[in-house]
Amino acid sequence: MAIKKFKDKLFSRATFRGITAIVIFVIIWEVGARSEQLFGYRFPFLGLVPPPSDVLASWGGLIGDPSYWQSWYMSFLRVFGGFAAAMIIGIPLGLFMAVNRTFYGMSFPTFEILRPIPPLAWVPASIIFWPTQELSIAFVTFLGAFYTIVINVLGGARSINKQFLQAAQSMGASQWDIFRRIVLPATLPSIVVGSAVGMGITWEVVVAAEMISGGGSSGGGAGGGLGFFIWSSYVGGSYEQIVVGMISIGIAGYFSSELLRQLGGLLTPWLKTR
Amino acid sequence: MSTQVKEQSAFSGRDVREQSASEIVATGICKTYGAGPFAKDVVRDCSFTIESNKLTVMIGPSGCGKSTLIQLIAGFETPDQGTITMDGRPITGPGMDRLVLFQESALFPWMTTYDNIMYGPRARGEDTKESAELAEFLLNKVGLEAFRDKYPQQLSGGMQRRAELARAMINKPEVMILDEPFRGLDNMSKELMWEYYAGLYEEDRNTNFFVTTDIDEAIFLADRLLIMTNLPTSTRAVIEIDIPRPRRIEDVVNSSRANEIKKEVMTLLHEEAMKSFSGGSKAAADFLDAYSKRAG
Amino acid sequence: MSAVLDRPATDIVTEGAIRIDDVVKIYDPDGAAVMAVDHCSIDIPAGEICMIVGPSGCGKTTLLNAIAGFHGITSGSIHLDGELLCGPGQPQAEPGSDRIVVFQNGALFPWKTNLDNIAFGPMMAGKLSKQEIYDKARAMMADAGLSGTENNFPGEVSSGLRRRVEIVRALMNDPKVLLFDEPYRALDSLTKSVMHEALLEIYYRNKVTIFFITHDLEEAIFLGHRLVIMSSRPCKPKKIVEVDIPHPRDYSVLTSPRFREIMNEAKGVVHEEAQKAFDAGEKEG
Amino acid sequence: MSNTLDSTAGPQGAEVTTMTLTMHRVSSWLKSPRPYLMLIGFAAVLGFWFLSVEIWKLPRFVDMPGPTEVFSEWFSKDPYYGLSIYTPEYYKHIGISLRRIGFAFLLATGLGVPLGLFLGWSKSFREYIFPLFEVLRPIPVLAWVPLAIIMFAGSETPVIFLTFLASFFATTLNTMLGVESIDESYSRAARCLGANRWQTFRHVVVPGAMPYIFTGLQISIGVAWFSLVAGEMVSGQYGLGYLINTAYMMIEYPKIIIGMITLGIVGYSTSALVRLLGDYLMQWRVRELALGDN
Repeated sequence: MAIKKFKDKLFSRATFRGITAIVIFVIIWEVGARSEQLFGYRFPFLGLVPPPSDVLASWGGLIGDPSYWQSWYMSFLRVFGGFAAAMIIGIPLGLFMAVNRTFYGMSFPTFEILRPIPPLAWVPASIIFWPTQELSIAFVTFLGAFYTIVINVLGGARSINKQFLQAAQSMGASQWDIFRRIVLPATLPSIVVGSAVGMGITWEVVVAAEMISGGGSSGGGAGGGLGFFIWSSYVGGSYEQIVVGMISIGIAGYFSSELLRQLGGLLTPWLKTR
Repeated sequence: MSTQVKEQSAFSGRDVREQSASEIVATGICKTYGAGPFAKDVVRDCSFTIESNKLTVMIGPSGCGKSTLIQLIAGFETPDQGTITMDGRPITGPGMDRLVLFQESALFPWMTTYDNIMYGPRARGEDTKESAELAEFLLNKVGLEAFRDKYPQQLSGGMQRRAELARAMINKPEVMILDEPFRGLDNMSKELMWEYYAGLYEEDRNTNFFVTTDIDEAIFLADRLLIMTNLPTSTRAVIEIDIPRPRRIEDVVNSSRANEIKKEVMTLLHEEAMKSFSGGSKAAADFLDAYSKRAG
Repeated sequence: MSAVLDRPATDIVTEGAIRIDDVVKIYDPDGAAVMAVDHCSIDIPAGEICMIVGPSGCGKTTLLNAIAGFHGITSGSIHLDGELLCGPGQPQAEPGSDRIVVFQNGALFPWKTNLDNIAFGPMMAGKLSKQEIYDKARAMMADAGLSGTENNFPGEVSSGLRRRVEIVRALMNDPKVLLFDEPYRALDSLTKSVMHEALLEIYYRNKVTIFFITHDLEEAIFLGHRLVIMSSRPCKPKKIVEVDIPHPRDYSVLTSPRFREIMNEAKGVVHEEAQKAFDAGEKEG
Repeated sequence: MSNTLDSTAGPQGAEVTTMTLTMHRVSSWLKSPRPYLMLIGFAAVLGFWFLSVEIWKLPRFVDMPGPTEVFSEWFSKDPYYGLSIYTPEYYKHIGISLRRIGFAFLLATGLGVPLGLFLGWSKSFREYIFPLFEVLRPIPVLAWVPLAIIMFAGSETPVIFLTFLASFFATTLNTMLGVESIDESYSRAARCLGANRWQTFRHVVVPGAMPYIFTGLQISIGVAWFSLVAGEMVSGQYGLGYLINTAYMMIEYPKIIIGMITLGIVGYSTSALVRLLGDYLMQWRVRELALGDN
């Protein structure tokens, strides 16, 4: 049954149309990028971009290159490090803000004032503060996911159906039991949503931080990563590798989100029954 | 009336005589929400008694303070004035002795049917063999044994309500409070639920307090019927419903006694609508509209 | 009492007769064919209030959607005043302002005021001037006791009032048929009873054919000329009950002996189907 | 649909004027503990900053600029590092950042909203375009930086392009979701009432998607600032991101903090502006929500 469904989906009209559009996109890109060779006239914008065939060739060459995979590894390490820190600090903080009115009143306005400052604006301050560059990247990465996670946890916990709490209370549940068995599972879906969004932001921040700290003024030394890979390709003039880097980050980001979605699905089995 | 019953109640496994006197008395309660220009009297000088071992049904126009009264009796909120006592002791907060079944199903969506039923005992640290057995027994009782590992979302409306009844009964409450529990069910499932619930009640005749806006539901279920006024709410009339138990839908529907009561209740509610029209309630405006057309 | 004599509606109204002939609807979502409507034939004379009674999710709405033109039928045909709506050669009817649906959860546009909602149909048709349309809309609102709520948004008024606005919005277009899809389901029973009278009131003034889906037997008998009781899934007429209580009706009808008799007659059949659905534990539609 | 107390409060609510309503809100806010807790919160953060940097001189904090240093610079008529609310340079940075944001945001809205509407409305259009959209979306906007510099001449266009790109994805996606979220019965009702396809689009699809569009625009303005700062830090002249980055390189640390705080204020104001515009265009929602509020 499941296989049949998958097959149906694979050969459906929608899949065909999607693939058609992507193929057309790639062809336009290829033709546009080679426009100078083909027509003797350089198309605006596209004419300056490396063609997909060259990108693919360049990628083929990189597959066997350990330093390319080292970049993957470094970025993943930073993303998951920063993300894990954001979860570990953000979830309890969000829950505590939701449960304790006094703490909420004190911390939420401050939180709301700091939130509009884009995480990347923290980069220089972070570099000054943290002893190593690695730590400063980690801090900015953490910040990226942190706000989203806290806001989602807080929103989820505050919108719990009051009747759930009252029902539990009238059955003699203790405060701790209500927290553990009602508040926590009721907030879980928003935690999952918050982390998925947070994961996307984390990738954005890591790439940027790697580019700024690696390629910017601070003199490199942050030790690679896919963002640095792109930047050094740009500085080194190998434009195909820029696109390879972009696609690699896209793939990496997609898989991290997918991983999170699957994990979230396992944690919230009751949502699937809807 | 049930004090003579000697044998144990089949489903709660509890001696019926134990709970002989759980009476709730509300005296002169007032409750206002909001402040300043938004202050709104919801309950004003309201007194009534929920007699022990009887099924008391409260009926009133929708949007009147019935849900507020439930919050007060359950102890989730406190009245601004007046007292509510249970067996003479004032009610100060939520307690195990009074259990509330809510308007929309409040089954925890993240727990299976069985876990939902077991919630009460587990929350109190009574995750014992006896509780588990009782849970199984109740699952059977409400006909959900095949659905014990399903989540609430996978159950039909009627099944959800039955699961919720079981979740309440396992805690052996002295008083069961039901806030329009069958609202939102389609009429056919609703009638089946009436018979079902009446059957459960007739088995051990606990003190039950049932709030509704449905006249037929009220008359079919009630031993005593409290008719409430529109906002601000107080008790308008009390009618003893003397239709013999056990009741069946067909019997009650066809009885002339039920029809008489229905006419009486409709008249009272109509008057309420007329009175509160100047209060500006939209629901009341609807009433007035229709009733005045009927009269003219 | 003769059923024909007691229908003041039918001898005045000449438009809006619906003929549902041997209609079958099969859904095919995941390769598993589900029959929603099974060889269903109903003949509704012009100006009749025809109540379609059956448990939730039995496929009544499928029938309604086919008449309205929201989706097609697999076989059979539906005619309106002898004209083919859908059938051989035309699997799906074209939605039009001669058949207007009043939806289960209400479909007043929340972003338009009550008055703009009511004026919507004629404005789209563009046959009258804006002034004429709004004058007519105001007059109709006044008739239905809706004066004073013209500039409110639907979200600001009570749910009972919203339902009335929706019916007036439909009547603005002089439809031949009104299709009701359990419109009072979400209302509590006291408000509901008020709405029934309001609906009859409007009906006595604008006699149109009414195709009304419900699972509430009391509602069905109180409103209808005729009850078509459906079997649960696939949907098929199981029993037709004539309601020979004379119109105009008011609430005293509910406690009349004849009402009880009809109730008992219908109840057995309905109960059986409801029990089936109850035991099967089907999710409600 | 519940007929609880809140929803019946309609008629009385209408009689209360906006003025008394605001007055009441303000006075009840002042009576609640909230403003005082808020002040305690602010004081705690500022106090910690002040104490750790300027009094206790904690190990890692010494390098950081302290609050007195920052604020005296910010409000000084003769700033030591040449940047305060009295210098035209400060407003030039703000102005240029705002101009970039405004341009990119308008462009993204102008293209993203119609595209999103069509994606949600036409199934075949969605089937063609959406997969391509989904393939491009996981690539972080900032990974486009070098490519943008290659593709667009000058230093201004790449920054605007990046900002646009981030906004564009957020706006389009939310608009599409908005159209998909519209209850089918609304468009069915419109067709029943004789509206043709175009009229349905105009009277149902557009207003129905409005709440989601504005949620999208809120997100969009947020990510626009996010990528603008990154873009300005990497390339470009002037702008708040550029200010922060150059201040770091020139070791003019107080300017970093001034830049950050300014970014926060300006960023918050722009998103408040979008929210106000949304409220203005969606009166029906504001009035519905107001009923449940009092």
